[in-house]
Amino acid sequence: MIEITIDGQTVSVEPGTTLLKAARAAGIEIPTLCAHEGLPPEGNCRLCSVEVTERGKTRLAMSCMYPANRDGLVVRTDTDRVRTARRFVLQMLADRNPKAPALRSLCEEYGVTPSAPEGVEPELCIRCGRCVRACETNGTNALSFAGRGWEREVTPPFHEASEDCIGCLSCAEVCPTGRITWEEKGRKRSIWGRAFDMVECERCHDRYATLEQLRFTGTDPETARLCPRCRKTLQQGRIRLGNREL
Amino acid sequence: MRLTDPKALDEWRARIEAKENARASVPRVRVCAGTGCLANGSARVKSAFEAEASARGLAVPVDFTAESTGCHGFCERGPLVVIEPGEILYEKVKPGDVPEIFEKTILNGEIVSRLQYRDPNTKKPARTSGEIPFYARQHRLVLEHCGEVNPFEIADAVGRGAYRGLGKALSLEPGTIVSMIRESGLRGRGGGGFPTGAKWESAMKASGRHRFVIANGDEGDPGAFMDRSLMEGDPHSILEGMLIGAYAIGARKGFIYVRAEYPLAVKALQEAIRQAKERGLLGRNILGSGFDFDLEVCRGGGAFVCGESSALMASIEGRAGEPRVKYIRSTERGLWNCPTVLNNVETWANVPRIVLNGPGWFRSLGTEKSPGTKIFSLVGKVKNSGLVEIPMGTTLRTMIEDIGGGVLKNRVFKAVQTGGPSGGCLPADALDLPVDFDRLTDSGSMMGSGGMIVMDERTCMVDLARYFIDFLVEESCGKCTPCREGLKALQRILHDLCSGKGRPGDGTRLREIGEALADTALCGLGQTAPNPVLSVLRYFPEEIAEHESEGFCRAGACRGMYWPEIDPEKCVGCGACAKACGTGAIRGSSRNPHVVDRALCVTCGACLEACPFSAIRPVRRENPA
Amino acid sequence: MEKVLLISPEKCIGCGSCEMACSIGNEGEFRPAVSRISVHRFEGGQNVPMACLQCEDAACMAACRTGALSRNEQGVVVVDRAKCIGCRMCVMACPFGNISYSRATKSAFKCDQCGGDPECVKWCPTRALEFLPADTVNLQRKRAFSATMAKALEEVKG
Amino acid sequence: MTGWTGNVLRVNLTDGTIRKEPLRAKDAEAFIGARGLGSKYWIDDVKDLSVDPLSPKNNLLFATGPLTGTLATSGGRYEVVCKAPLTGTLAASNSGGYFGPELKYAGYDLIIFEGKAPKPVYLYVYNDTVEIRDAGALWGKNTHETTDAILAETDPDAKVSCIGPAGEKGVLFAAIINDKHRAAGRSGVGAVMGSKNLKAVAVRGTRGVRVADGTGFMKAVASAREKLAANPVTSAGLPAYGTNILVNILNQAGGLPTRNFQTGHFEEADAISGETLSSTLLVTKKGCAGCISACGRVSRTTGKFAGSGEGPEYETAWSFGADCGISDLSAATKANFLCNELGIDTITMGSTIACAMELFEKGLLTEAETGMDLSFGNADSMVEMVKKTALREGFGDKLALGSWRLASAYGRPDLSMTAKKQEMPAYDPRALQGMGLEYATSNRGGCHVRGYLTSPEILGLPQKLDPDSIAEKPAWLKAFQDLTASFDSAGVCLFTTFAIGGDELAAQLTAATGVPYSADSVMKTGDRIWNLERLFNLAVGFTKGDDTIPPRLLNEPIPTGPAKGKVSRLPEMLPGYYEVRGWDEAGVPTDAKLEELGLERL
Repeated sequence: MIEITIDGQTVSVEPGTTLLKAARAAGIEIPTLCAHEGLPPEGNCRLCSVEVTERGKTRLAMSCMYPANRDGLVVRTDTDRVRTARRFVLQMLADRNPKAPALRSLCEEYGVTPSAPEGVEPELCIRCGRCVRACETNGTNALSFAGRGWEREVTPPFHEASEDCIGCLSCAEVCPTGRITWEEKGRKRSIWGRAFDMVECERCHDRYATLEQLRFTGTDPETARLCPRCRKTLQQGRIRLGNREL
Repeated sequence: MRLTDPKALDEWRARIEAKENARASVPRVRVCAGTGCLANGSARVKSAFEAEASARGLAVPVDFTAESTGCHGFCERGPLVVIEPGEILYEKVKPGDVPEIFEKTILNGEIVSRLQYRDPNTKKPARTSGEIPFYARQHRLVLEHCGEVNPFEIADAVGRGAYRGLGKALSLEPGTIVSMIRESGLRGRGGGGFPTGAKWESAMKASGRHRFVIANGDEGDPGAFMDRSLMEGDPHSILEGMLIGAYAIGARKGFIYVRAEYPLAVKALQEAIRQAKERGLLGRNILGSGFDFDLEVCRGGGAFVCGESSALMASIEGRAGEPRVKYIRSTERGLWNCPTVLNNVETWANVPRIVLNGPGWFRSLGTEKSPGTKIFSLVGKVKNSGLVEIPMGTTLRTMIEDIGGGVLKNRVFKAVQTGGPSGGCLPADALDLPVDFDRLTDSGSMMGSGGMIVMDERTCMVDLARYFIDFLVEESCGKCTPCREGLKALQRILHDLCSGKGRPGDGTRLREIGEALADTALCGLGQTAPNPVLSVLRYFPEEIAEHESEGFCRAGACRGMYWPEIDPEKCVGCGACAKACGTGAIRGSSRNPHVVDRALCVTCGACLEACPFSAIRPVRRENPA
Repeated sequence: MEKVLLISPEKCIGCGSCEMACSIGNEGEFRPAVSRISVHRFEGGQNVPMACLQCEDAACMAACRTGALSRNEQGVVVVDRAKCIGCRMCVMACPFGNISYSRATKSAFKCDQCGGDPECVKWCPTRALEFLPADTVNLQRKRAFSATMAKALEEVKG
Repeated sequence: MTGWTGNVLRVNLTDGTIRKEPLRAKDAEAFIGARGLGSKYWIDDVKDLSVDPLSPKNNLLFATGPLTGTLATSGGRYEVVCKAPLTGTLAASNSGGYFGPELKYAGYDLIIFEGKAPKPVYLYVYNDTVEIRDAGALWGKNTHETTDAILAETDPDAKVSCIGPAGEKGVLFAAIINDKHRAAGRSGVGAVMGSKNLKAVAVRGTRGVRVADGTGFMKAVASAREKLAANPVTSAGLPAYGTNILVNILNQAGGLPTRNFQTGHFEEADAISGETLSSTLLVTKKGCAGCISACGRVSRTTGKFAGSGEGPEYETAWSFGADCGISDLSAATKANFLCNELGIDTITMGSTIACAMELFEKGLLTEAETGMDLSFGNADSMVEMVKKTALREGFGDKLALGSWRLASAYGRPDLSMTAKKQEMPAYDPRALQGMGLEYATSNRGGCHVRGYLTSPEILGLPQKLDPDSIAEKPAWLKAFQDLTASFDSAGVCLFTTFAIGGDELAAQLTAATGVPYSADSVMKTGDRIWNLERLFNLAVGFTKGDDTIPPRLLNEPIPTGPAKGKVSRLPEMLPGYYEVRGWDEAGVPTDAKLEELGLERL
């Protein structure tokens, strides 16, 4: 364990712990957008900046990625420089995504008003890439960024319905702004321009997963006949039988 | 023939030198095949020499080596041809000139004076390149063999000393080599200026199953071609540097990452690698030393940002060429998370020379904190443009006025932009600034990879900033918010400023966004991206202010933001302006001062450009567009 | 000493106190639908409570790619909500249906034995649920229960 | 709102409209829920109190209480409220199982059915999704078949409340059966459902019930549960033997009505007792949602009465047993199974058969008419008659109107053992004076769960009262009636009152709803509910004269057994009862009383 200082508070952490984790553990809140604890950090939204002083040098660093690996590291999470940086990042994101709910409260907190620049269409995507990373993490790799710079956007390859997508909805679940929408109608679940056939539970007829999801997870066909809820009931039925023998 | 030990290499070199000496008096033609010269038709010139020779049925041993010899660097004047013996330099050679050159120079040793370079100021002809001020004030260390050596023939390179540094290095302890580099004070030529020795030392000490060396040849700055010239002209110097580096830090594998748009460089490097392998200078048990090293050429991802080290490594790893946040140095966890030394190709090319001549020798060049030389690509409104290698510490004035021959059309120098698109603009006040890493950075610009663009009074600094930001908006990968959104925000403001839609406070906004962007962007590209804007704000605040609140462009570059006004005192009535005007807005009789009809003027700026007497100047409009 | 959650279906009267206690303890409301333990009432009066068995070879854990599922020092497989990305692979993987996903909290959820003091056990009126030291006898009971289930599963798969 | 979901589902079966409306918070506080609030809603919505119970104008409510679906002591109850076809009073029939909680989990406190569907339908509720579905194929099916078919059609984990053929055919004491074995049994609520062409209500809910103060609530529950666990009835008697533990107890008290209340002692009582049940037919015990006592009996019969299902409760074992002079527990249990499957009330069914048997033995009915030997003790006929009644076949069609109408048809209404035309259950008012007063004053007619004085008179809970004394009974009864009204309305089981009272209920209600209830306000709320029901009865024409029990009980002393020679002394108790109630001599609430309770005359 090493000792670092965050906002004057001495915090003892495992070497390599990110400053974000260390701060949260110490009860110090740092705003984040692209960070998700289940996904590898990418440090691309730039909101979680903090000031780090190491060997006499102070710099702005992204707390979601900066590892605490030296005793005596001094971190400040609420300096003018940090607030200016966060305001800037929020302003830039809010100008393009003025209606994103995830930004609204942060903007209020930091006193940022979306400036609605001329010719900028309001969007809901802040390009945090959580969806892309979720898809990568799942091993499905059906989503990626296309285009450079301002044109950067999340899309399945070639803007076409992806063969690799399994319709698991992780991307939508991790999206902080609600940009990724999907719908279920009848036997179909649609997302990213692809429609999936839903597998129906033999017992309750709940359309609980896509065929691709079950295939991807290698769910045993026997198990997959039933939705998880009914699987449980079936299993309970088996115990009941077993119990009779007892 | 595989060289099995350093001695064999020396012996081979001795044989080549002997052969070269033997034919030192034999006529020989070298035609530059650098991209600049090729663009000017050097291939046809080469063919013409070949045809002429064959037509003349020269049984006289005229050894044509007009094969590609890499770039001379004086691209402005291509195609360049050097005739040996005598190192006679001809510029702007056309196929039609070839018979005369054969007749006079090759066969009779006479000079064809009309093909000689003449000093634009003194009109004095130069016989050899050494006599041209463009070359005379340079110190060609890294570019030493560029333009002389045949990059496709390893023997040619070895004959000129290639791999001597390697031979020596292999006799030294790796630690000794790292110390030599550290003591030499060599700093990264890619622009960062990070001490190379420290990098090597860190990688050497870092733990990892594998270690890698990488040469960054992903030169992306518009107008820059230092790295390309080096890769195309003297690939073995890069190979040799990497070999030494790999030996020093314990790497067995290296990559040369070459910009996708440089097919010739790729070809030259691949051929160099093939030949080096053949000779036992790459591969297993190099020169019998037990050291194994292999090199691979990677073609770039085609994006400017791929030149950023983490993006470059991602690209080599087969992932999207986007930067990664790196709070752990790549010398500890770089390529595939292994200790990696990534240096620019120019940096690598310095290495063999340092090893060979010692750190003290290297320190004798340049300044204390920035020893050695640096290659610049000098372009813009300068008379002599091309590749320039100078000792660090040379002033901007020397570069621009002496080497560059001053501002084109003898206009007034306004600024020089250094460091590529994310560098900064320095004003006339800064001309006596000695060029080195730290001084450039202190002044709000940077060394970058060595781009240097000279601008005259006709350049609008706001428009210039817009130009670079446009480029950067295109090239930003878009991964991080500040660069993706911030550059676009800068661009919006700059476009407004340059089209008369500036609003009070735009300058402040530019500064705020620029500073925040520099502070928060993910990679070097983004962090330096606002430099063009910030340096203009720093050195040319009045131009920003005029654009912002007066709708006035003093350079007459932004349309609708000035009126061209003809100074009757200066106007001689030559009619050049009227001729240039596309809308017939300039009227006047011969030898009498002309006038501009504002009703017809579309402020295209053609008249300003056309007037040889600087008699037309932009003035404020009452009601800017 | 570690403790084990033991289920004796024959003692269960089907009152669902466990479901209600579990849901208010974990979700702050009485809501059997999100209870980590659930009772199925069969015809003929047989009631079977079931909660995660904390399998030694947990399929859910193996399916999780973000580290959101891990085994704690007590041997209990726990969900780190912050790490869940909603892929539901764990839900697909569990052959017993003992892990679920909540769209509301955007996280998988399952029995974590309330961190060592299971609410269901506290409120079970008939001791059909017990939380007992993992001594030999209790471990044997637990294994026997799991084995019954595993056997039944194998039989069905044939 | 907490405790309450705050939502009411209003379904108009005539035009198929479905509306979700907010619960009226003020009424909810004043009438709590289920029985009280359901009655309040019925009265306010229907307005015309004289409505024909089997007409489309009679509303039918499925009403839960704020504690339904919580961990509160036995909080698994709901109430079906409508105007009762059997009695003309307001019916509020209470049932357990798991349906009530499920309705709360779907997000509703009440479902109000209005009008009549043009063809058989059932309602499927899945949280916000509410559908009126065709029940054409279900019509005619028994409750078990109906339930299974609906589960297959909707969701296997849904909970179903439905009617059997009896409800469809308008048997005046048809029940509504939920979870296959739990009955909202009395007063003929099933007939009302049938009259609306409403076969079933299926509910699946995946939401939650929130409480105002979670910690406080759990504390209140824990402390109430401790009392239940310490009480011999709720912790031992009911779990071990179910309610049927009472057969031998009542028999020993001479209060086990036998052969249509001809006597209070059944010689073969032990054969139908809970003890016998436990050692013979019982498969296992079962609890409703949130219950720790598990008085539910899962049983299996073999032989000619082979079957399986749940029950019998004490009252059922009595009605098909002692009251019919039958000592075959299998027959009584089988009759119970049939009642659940066909959807009829076991008390009225058994008692009506008993009445028919007396008519038969007295020669007023002939075998030609009945189609079978209806002598007391004929188990085969009794079981057969259950089927025929439910399906209204043959003589069963006459039984389908209940004993009062049957006996009246043969000129002997005095042989119908009813109060306000509803059959009295298994406690002889001559042996238990308090129960006599209870039957006479019960707002819904003959009923044992509207103030269960058996508890003090026989079980000695909360204290022992002499069953033969009358002096203290009016006051005790009022307290029991009021307390019961609040327990019913809260959605918890009446049986918990063996161990807990107003304090425990108030503590749970307060923590759940955030409305500060106290023991006093709980009693006052019960009083309010009781008076509301009374006002309804008065408004539809019931008078003091209806507050009575059959003349046999007032005039004929018990001929045998421990209570031999006793008669009910109801007339002596009634004035005192009116007085403690704050009613005038005619049994009409005084203005002062109504003002105190915040009620207005109807």
